[in-house]
Amino acid sequence: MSEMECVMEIPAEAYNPVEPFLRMDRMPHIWCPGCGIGTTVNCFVRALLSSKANLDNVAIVSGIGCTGRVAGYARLDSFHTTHGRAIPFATGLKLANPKLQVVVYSGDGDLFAIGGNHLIHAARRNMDLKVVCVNNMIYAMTGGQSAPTTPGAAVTSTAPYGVFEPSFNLVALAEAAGASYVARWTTYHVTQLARSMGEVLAKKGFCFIEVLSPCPTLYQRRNKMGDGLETMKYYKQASKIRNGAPTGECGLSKSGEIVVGKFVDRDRPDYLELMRAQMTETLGARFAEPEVAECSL
Amino acid sequence: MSEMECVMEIPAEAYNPVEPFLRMDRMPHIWCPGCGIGTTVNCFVRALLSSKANLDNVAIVSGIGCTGRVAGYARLDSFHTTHGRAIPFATGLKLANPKLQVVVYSGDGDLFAIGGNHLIHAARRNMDLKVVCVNNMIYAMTGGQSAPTTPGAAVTSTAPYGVFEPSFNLVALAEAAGASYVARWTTYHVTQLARSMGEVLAKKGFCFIEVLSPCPTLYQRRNKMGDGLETMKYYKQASKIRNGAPTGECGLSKSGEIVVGKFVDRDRPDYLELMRAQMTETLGARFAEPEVAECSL
Amino acid sequence: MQSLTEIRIAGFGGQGVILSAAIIGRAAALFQGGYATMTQSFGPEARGGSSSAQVILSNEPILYPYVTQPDVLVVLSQEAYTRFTPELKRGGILITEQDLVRVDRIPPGERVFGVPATRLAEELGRKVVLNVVMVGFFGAVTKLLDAEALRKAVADSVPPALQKLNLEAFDKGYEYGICLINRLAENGSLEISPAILEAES
Amino acid sequence: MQSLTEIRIAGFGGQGVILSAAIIGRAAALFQGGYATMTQSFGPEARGGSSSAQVILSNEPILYPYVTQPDVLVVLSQEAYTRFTPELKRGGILITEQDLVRVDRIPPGERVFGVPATRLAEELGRKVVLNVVMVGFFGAVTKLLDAEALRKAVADSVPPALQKLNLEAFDKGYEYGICLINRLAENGSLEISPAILEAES
Amino acid sequence: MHADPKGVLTGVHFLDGDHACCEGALAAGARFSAGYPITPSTEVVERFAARIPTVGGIFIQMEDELAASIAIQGAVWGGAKAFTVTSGPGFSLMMEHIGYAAMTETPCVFVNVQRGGPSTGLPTLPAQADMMQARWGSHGDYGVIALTPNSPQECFDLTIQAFNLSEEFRVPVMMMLDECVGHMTEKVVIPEAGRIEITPRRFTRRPVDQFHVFEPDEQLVPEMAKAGDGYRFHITGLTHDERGYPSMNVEVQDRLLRRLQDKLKPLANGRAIAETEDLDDAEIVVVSYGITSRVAQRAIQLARQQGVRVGKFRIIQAWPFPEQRIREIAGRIEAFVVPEVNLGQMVYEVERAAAGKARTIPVPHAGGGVHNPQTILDAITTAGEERR
Amino acid sequence: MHADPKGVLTGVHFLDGDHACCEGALAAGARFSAGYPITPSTEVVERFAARIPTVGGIFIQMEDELAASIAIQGAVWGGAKAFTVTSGPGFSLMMEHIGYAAMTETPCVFVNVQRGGPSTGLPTLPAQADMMQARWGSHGDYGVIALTPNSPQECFDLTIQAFNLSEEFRVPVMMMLDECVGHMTEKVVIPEAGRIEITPRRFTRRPVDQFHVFEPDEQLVPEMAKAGDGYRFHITGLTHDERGYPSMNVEVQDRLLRRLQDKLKPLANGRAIAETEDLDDAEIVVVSYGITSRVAQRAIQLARQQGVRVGKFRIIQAWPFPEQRIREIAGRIEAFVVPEVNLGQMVYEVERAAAGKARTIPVPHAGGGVHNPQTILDAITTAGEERR
Amino acid sequence: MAKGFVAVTVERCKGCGFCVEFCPTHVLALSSAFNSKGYHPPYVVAGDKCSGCDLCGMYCPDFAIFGARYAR
Amino acid sequence: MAKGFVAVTVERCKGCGFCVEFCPTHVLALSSAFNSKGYHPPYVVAGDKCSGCDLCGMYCPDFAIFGARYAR
Ligand SMILES: Cc1ncc(C[n+]2csc(CCOP(=O)(O)OP(=O)(O)O)c2C)c(N)n1
Ligand SMILES: Cc1ncc(C[n+]2csc(CCOP(=O)(O)OP(=O)(O)O)c2C)c(N)n1
Ligand code: SF4
Ligand code: SF4
Ligand code: SF4
Ligand code: SF4
Ligand code: SF4
Ligand code: SF4
Ligand SMILES: [Mg+2]
Ligand SMILES: [Mg+2]
Repeated sequence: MSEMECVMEIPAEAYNPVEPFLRMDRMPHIWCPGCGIGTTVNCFVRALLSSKANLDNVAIVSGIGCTGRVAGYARLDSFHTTHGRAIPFATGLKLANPKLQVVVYSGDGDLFAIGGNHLIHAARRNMDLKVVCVNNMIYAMTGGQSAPTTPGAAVTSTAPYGVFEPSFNLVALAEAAGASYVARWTTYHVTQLARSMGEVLAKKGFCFIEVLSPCPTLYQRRNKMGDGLETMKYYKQASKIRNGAPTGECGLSKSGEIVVGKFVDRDRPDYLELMRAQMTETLGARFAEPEVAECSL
Repeated sequence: MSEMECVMEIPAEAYNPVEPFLRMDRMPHIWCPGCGIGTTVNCFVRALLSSKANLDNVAIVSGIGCTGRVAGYARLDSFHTTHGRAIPFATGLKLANPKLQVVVYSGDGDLFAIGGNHLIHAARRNMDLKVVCVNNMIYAMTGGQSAPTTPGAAVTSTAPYGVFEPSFNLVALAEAAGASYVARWTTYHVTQLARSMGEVLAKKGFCFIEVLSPCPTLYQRRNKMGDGLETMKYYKQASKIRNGAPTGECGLSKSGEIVVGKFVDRDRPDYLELMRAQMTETLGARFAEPEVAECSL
Repeated sequence: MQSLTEIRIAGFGGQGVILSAAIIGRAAALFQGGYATMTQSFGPEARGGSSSAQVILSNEPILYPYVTQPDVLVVLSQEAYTRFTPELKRGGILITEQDLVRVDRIPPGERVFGVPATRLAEELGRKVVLNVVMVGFFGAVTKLLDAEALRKAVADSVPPALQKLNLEAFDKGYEYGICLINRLAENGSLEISPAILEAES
Repeated sequence: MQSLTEIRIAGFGGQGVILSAAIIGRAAALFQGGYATMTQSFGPEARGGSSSAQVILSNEPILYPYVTQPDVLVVLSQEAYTRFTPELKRGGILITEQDLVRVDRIPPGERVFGVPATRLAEELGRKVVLNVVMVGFFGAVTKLLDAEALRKAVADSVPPALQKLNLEAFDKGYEYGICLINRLAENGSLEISPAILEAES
Repeated sequence: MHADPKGVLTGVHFLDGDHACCEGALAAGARFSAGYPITPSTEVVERFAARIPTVGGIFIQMEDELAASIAIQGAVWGGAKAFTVTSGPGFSLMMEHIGYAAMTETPCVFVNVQRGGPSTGLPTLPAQADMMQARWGSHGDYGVIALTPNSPQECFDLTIQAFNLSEEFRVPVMMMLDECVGHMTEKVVIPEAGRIEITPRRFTRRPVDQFHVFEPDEQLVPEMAKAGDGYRFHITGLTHDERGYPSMNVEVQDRLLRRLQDKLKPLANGRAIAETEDLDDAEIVVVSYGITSRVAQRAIQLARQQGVRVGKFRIIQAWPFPEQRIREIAGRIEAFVVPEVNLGQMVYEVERAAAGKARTIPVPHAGGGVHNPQTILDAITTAGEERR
Repeated sequence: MHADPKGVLTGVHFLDGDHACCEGALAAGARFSAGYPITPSTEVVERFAARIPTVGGIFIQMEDELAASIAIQGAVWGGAKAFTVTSGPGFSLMMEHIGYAAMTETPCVFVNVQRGGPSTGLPTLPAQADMMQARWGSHGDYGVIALTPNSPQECFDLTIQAFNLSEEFRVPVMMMLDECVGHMTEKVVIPEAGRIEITPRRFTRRPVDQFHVFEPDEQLVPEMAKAGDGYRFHITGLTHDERGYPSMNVEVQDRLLRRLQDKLKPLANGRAIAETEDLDDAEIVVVSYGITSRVAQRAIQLARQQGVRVGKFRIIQAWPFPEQRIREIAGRIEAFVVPEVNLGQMVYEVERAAAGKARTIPVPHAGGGVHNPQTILDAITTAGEERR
Repeated sequence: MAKGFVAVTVERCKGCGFCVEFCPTHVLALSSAFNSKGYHPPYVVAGDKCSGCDLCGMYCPDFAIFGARYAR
Repeated sequence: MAKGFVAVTVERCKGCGFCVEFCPTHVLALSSAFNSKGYHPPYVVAGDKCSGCDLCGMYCPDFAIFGARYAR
């Protein structure tokens, strides 16, 4: 088959708008057929495009996992860190070089199991980080073990008789910890997701976006929930958009309703603003603006 | 001065009711004059007394810190673990030997800084642990550094120009994570605290009690808030008892109102109940009751 | 003197490649008194995508655990075919899922056997047993192990509920293999001509 | 040949024991061209309670950093007195906060000097400078270091705003020490009789 | 004592090393495991999660390795035999709690299926580069036991031994698999429960008032108690006296740390577990362990065929290191050849023990695979030629 | 390059080792520190927190040591010179990220003020028992640099050197203080900025399309870039090629790991930092470091007075271990005497390097204090008498 | 005539069907043929209906398809 | 006559004053004398008012005081 077979004529100069944002020399990526991670990347790229941000100043930080591989495919300054530690790494990166727009892109297990403490503390500090959590409700990279997001009764490789632990409501936890912006979408909601991503790129402070995404290989199939496409159809049919819904009422289950939307959007001074305010109040003129990034020159 | 000087006659058989519960051979304890930790221990002992529990089946687990030393003074099976890990240790202890009543007794830094992740996950699982958090708003044992509970503008040894990070609202976080019982008292509220402690000893599931306690040596004095006694008077004057108050509205500040009371008391099946239910549903008769503690005999 | 037979089975995730290798290894190690070592190749941690398993059969304990030059190569996908045929031992046996693999060139001195394992499995109503069909076919055309040992291994490798189905699958593949062998024997050679390949795919 | 002088200062938290030791060390190391090593004793991690600091003074670099047998022992609490006097070197000097320490037995061959440091500090309106009063007194009765070096060290050790107060405190302690020495010299000896102790406490 | 049949899957199986390790734990009496998934070790706990609900016990997946490595210790003090399982990055996170187990003399087993490192490295490929970490990875002085199986059968057998040793010496025991052994499937024979020897926990029988939780016996190992039995004991990671009470006394520290070290002496000397061949006439001895010992075996066969007088010393117990035996062998041979799937770790110990009496020739491999037998053979033959 | 005066507190001070270490970091150009309090190291960051707001930089107290040890690496890739500070238990928690720094060649400094261990141990008392952990504590093969000051002045001087070495070799550098040195107050002279040599980060000047983030130069060390400069580079803890792309290729693994090891060779050999005395006529050489080197010095003086021909080898750079020099010395002396405040750690390296040419006599101390000079003296004199 | 066009990079496709399912104007269908990796890529069945909205591109997890409007 | 009594273990007291402050019937006062650790322990100024409620005991962080009712 030819590389670009098509019955309609395609302008010579036409190209896929995501390509300039990706390390095309690393394609094909490792993600499975019907995996939703790539779809979220499309939305992220569209958000970057519309934000008109200077991409040289956008850094992306991931932990470990299938989602954690996003950093490696994004043609940005990109950091594939250790499992669960994307947020503290991003914290250092942001504080050392505040001009950077720092995006944390990782999985539900990475951010809420091993990384849960860092997430709530970064939210408490209102650190200026934009966190995208691809929630496939499973530890995918390691072969389908339970995550703190896996809904009750689902079967996983470490819960062969069905998960019985209650799962986290990620949006409620993020809000309680202090996040300034909290939203949830699914990979079906590509336009809304892209818009949300655009909003957080324009907002200061700790922002959190949860994206439900299919993992046909290790979650849906093992639970007889079909492939990626069937999952997308389920998302379409089960989702209710309720912007501003109380996050406490937005818990998820295996096959029930999925409340999506923007739940929280509040203005709080971010970490660096708080620091400047306190330091100038107590130190006055003696306070010196951090010039961290220059120090090593 | 004589050991028991007193103008009134004291029955020969009279003794301090806390003594049987303490390792008197370790007295005097290390706590400073006016430290509130000892006061919380009195309340805990009164709660044990009234609970009529068989003390051989009560275990106490602490992390590291001034509060962490409580385990070492309690004449119970007691475990002084590592910093931040009292809860996962207690989880193993409880699951291996469910007849035990496992109490976790530790400080705000231990439970919410380094130990924050374990706390929210144990709450999510509704693990049957009774957590007493002595919140002196500081890292005391190490010499008065900021804790995630230190209120804004307070001076600490790591925030010499005043804390600017927002602090956690412990009761709100515990509730959002899934705790079955959430209360807050101060060391002034000895009777209420003892009652709360009694209630959690009678309740199944993850219970959380925050106790505000003076650390004159490293918090109050450095912040010109006087000694232990002055702090107790402040607690008395600034506290409002509001049982059932929405935890989200119970944040604390350096010298403002202190909302105290029982905020959450809900019934959810605990971890072991959930496990039995799920396993019997999927395995039926094949499910074998855990006999963990016997296995090593 | 130690005799070693190296086998590689490769395809994509979901085809049950690992199980088929396990059945062969189990047959040799548990039901035919020999030695077998099975290893798998993993992609980046544990993705879907391609999948490959190796078995070494021997009459003595096996020391070096990896397959370097397979005597038998079983491929269930075009990708696997392209990737692994170059390492097939001269004079080795290549077995293909003929509906999924187009054999473009016959490697010199190699014998090639094709089977429509997926189709045969579908005839049994359960596409998933294509791997066991493949094991049956493997048994018939390689004659490396007794059919009985393999059947025992199949039964031993699947949950009781699925034993009947899988044994049928095994037999179907085995019989298909026997017929093919005979047909080839008749037309005088075990080398298959491209023509036949075309015909079959 | 190396000459070593070991000094221990002990009391309870909040008395500024560490600072007083630091001033003495700083005076020797920075303002008198000698060598000084100061160490502290910590309780379980860092509690309030008791507090003790050690300084070694020498004319050469100091190798072994710890005080084993103090030549001078300064005690600001009864607890410290009870705990540390036994290790005082024979013929050493014992300095006490005489309102807080009751010297029950005069160790043979030791010289004891008492000063109401807290009271003197309170006279200056700031109880907290009792430690600097003590340093002044120490300077006067031990003559180990020049008053000037000590005064420089005091100024160097406190925030500018508090320099005046602390220098006054130093002088007050120093003068009290000089007077005491002279009085003792008059009554013919540097040994203080219990009587005097009583009188002063 | 014999194994409890409940946990013993008697029969002949075709298992990979990870699964065999899990069966070993069950046979040894482990009824509690807390884990956190990580390639290539997860299969151990996945199998445990599937098996334990019908055997009668607990598997809990914790929120991270810090939690898993301390939860098992809580379980042990609750009376369980317990273990956790991990690989490189997770093993690094468990270091603080390995020290806690050593300090509190908590018998437990840490399974580390070694993968390519450092850091995230090569998650699905083999290495043997955590050997020194197993000995030195936690702060302060302490002793551990580490075992290195080279087949699924040994994964089963040595896991039982790991639990037994942990009970006998009250130390954390490391099962140091490598990815190759962990993911290799072979025949595994599981005997009847009655033919499996188990070391029961030595629970004290003393009356409450006569029991001191860290009072050593003549083997320098204290008797144990579990929570709920009325002893009201105290456990701490602080330096502690025989009663378990914290102490800041230098003599107490000295007494405690030396005992923790000395109680393992028997293993460093006479009892060191190893497997040897053809040492009598050997001029060259190949020292290896884990999967490498099998590859090396192949090379040794070939070398012998070429007439090289080469012997084999297979380390099975890596820690305590079999110092005495290596030193003694060094006296009568020319050289040690030490292949490992790392850039040189156990070879340092061999070199130290050899004390110059025999040359030590490292044959490093950076990981992601195993040696080519030829590489080891070459090292053997050149060593032979270079003979002084 | 010279130090930036902003951070240099020129003058003569009376400081403890912890504070001097902080001043060294500021002089070296560190403008970012992430920490988590732990006795006896907290004073370092407490001082940094007080100083940095007026110098121009960031101190952040993280939620734990895992966060602190990775936050500094984010800061480094943002362009900062950064460090973190801890003690035993926290050091154990940092192990995974020390491996990450080694794998990603992130220049940074880890200060570990050693206290009595293992586990919580003796939090306020000295030890030197994390020396092997500093080398081997993280999983997989990697190399580090470790320095051991013996006075507050050296805490200042060597901290600057630690930052310089981390930039030159792009490895994590460990400042291994002990509680005694960290809490000991002495005179510290801080020169003018113009007289302090600083190694600037080697930022690439290549055009974007010609830069490969892990392409080594002739010293085997790659040039660096920082986020925001338009290079769009990728960093991963996975095994990676010169472009920083993950690879599962065994050759890539071999090339990368050997380079990470080989780039430090110059320090293992010629450039090893140490301090020696009286080696020419020495029959016995005392090898020591940190506070113990001062106590040992006292013992050496006394021994010399008694006419024992004893020399001194003070390890300043513990890792890479000065193997070459010890081996070379071993050839001409009778015995090494190795006192350490641990039960035997660096002495293993001395013994290995000595390769039997000289005896090695450990003088262990379990921690909580330092040796009595007499103990070391006795070891020296008996070693003298036992002379073969 | 179509307002937009859609282009498929066949070899990158993994046949998930997202593009086909969610194309608002049903321009696409999965072909029965395999690409070299054995997947069924989409092909255009109703090109004239293509609005160039690029929803297919936003859904495609393998960056194998995109749509655009004709520059007019 | 008093319903209850209060007992002080003087050497354990650290003089925080909690017991004095929070005794509902003002039975106690801090003595001006020091104990051997240099703290001012409480002493009974109005023993007849003691109800034996043991609030002092519940407040005392140093387990140095307790109250109880006379068994009648
Ligand atoms: C310290 C550590 N522990 C465990 C692992 C193994 N591990 C890698 S990814 C992962 C979880 C991935 O789950 P998630 O974050 O949800 O990402 P997904 O693969 O589902 O996108 C785990 C446990 C690791 N790499 N490091
Ligand atoms: C891994 C580790 N990190 C740090 C420390 C040092 N440390 C001991 S206690 C403590 C904090 C104590 O604060 P908190 O929990 O509030 O107890 P408190 O002393 O205030 O009662 C810290 C940081 C440690 N012991 N272990
Ligand atoms: S395993 Fe799941 S998450 Fe990972 S790539 Fe495949 S489908 Fe996506
Ligand atoms: S330091 Fe504070 S918390 Fe610790 S004992 Fe003293 S007063 Fe209590
Ligand atoms: S561009 Fe829009 S209309 Fe055209 S094919 Fe894609 S989704 Fe359909
Ligand atoms: S969405 Fe992409 S991968 Fe899926 S079928 Fe369409 S082109 Fe192929
Ligand atoms: S028992 Fe009650 S009344 Fe009596 S002294 Fe104590 S607090 Fe006062
Ligand atoms: S409460 Fe206790 S410590 Fe405080 S003054 Fe009263 S008796 Fe003394
Ligand atoms: Mg996930
Ligand atoms: Mg606290």
